[in-house]
Amino acid sequence: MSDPIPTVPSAFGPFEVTADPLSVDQLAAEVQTAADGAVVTFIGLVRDNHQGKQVIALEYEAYPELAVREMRALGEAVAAQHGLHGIGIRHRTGRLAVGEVSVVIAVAAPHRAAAFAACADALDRLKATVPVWKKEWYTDGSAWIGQAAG
Amino acid sequence: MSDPIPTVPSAFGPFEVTADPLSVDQLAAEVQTAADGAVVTFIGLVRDNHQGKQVIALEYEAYPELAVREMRALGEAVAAQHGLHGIGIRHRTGRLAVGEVSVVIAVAAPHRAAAFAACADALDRLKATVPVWKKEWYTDGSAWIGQAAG
Amino acid sequence: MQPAINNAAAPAGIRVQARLFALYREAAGSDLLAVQVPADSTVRDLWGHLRAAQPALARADGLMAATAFAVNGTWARPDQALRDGDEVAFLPPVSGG
Amino acid sequence: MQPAINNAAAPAGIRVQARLFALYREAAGSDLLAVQVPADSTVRDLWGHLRAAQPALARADGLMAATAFAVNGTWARPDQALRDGDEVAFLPPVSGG
Repeated sequence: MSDPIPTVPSAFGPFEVTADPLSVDQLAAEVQTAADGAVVTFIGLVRDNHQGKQVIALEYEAYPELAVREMRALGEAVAAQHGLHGIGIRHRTGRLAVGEVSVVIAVAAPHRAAAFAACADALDRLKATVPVWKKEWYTDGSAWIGQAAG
Repeated sequence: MSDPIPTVPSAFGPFEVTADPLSVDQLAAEVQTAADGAVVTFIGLVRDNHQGKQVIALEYEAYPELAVREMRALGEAVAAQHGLHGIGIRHRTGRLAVGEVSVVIAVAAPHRAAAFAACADALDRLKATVPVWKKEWYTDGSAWIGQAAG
Repeated sequence: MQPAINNAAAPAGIRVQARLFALYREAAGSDLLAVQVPADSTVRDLWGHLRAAQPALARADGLMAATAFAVNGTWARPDQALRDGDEVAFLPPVSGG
Repeated sequence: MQPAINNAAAPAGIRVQARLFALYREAAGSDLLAVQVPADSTVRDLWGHLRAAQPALARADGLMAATAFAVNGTWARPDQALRDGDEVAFLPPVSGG
């Protein structure tokens, strides 16, 4: 696909898939409003191990059009459920080294309890429904991660 | 006090009081380790209203030596309780406009559930015990916020 | 042998595009396949067709607990009927975050 | 009238420093007061002394549900005995975050 990565305008905040490095400060600033006293963010990192194997990199691939649509749908559902003004999600794609940021979710709310609950809720939904896949790279090979058949 | 704002070295991360603007990206990077897959952050913001009154600015004052010691003590207690490697807190002081960041808490963990729980826990403790005070500035005056007597 | 793939000359069919991701993309060696199928085909029919034509794709599918489908960027059920020009995506279980 | 404050000449006492924050600092008009008190004074005694010397501070204290104390940067109970050179902090209920 040579099309640019799509973005979907939303009144709540950005929902994007991008190959560029992610900034938490930037996303937080994009979702906050003057009535918000709290932003809670989740930052996904590439960690150096999984199920006992050493991991040297993660490769993320997305179905960008549908991923953006799903992120927006779940973000707006979470915002409505928790009565929020601002939520945004950016997911990175490509090969990322250990320690790099793969995804950022930022949720703004007048008070902290709603921000924490909504951010955790959005992350659970993202992991369940958004069409993004990761491949783990080891010292001796690689494997796509996903729910294995029973 | 003309002494520089004190900092206390900790194996878990920075615990600081500062008059400088806060960066979430920087604090997250300081607390994460290669074994962590998640960082959850809380970002405190100056919001434009409180108890029905319009707020135009917040002024934060700290007892810096004790605030740093308390932040470190609560951070290390939370880290131990949740089995974490990294946690850090920076609290800003001085007069902040609506939308500015007053405090950032960053918690790193191998998995997301511990990171969310620990971050919320750290924030609750911070609000209960760390000697920092805020004064609300309105269009027609100001007031220090605290638990009123009686 | 993949007789129905990239065969624009076959009569009485519809032309669709199959998009493949992650494990499926690598198994097929491509992220986009132009396919001609009978006019009454469903999403499930197309998936069966692709797996029959590409044994590596069938093996990859067998590793997954469930494959999800999308047509023209919207989630679709396996019994959805295909129309000429549809873009049909085959999605292994997601693992983002 | 604040006879015991900044009175280095008084005999048979100890010299301590009182640190005041937020509402208390503004009420006293200073964040640091040098005070001489009797040698057997406690934190509570010093706080009573300061409030008696500065009515605005007593009024501010009356607005607060509880005042906390620290001596030399460590939390202290009101009955802690003071020693010469101590720095004693008087803290309104916290409101950070």
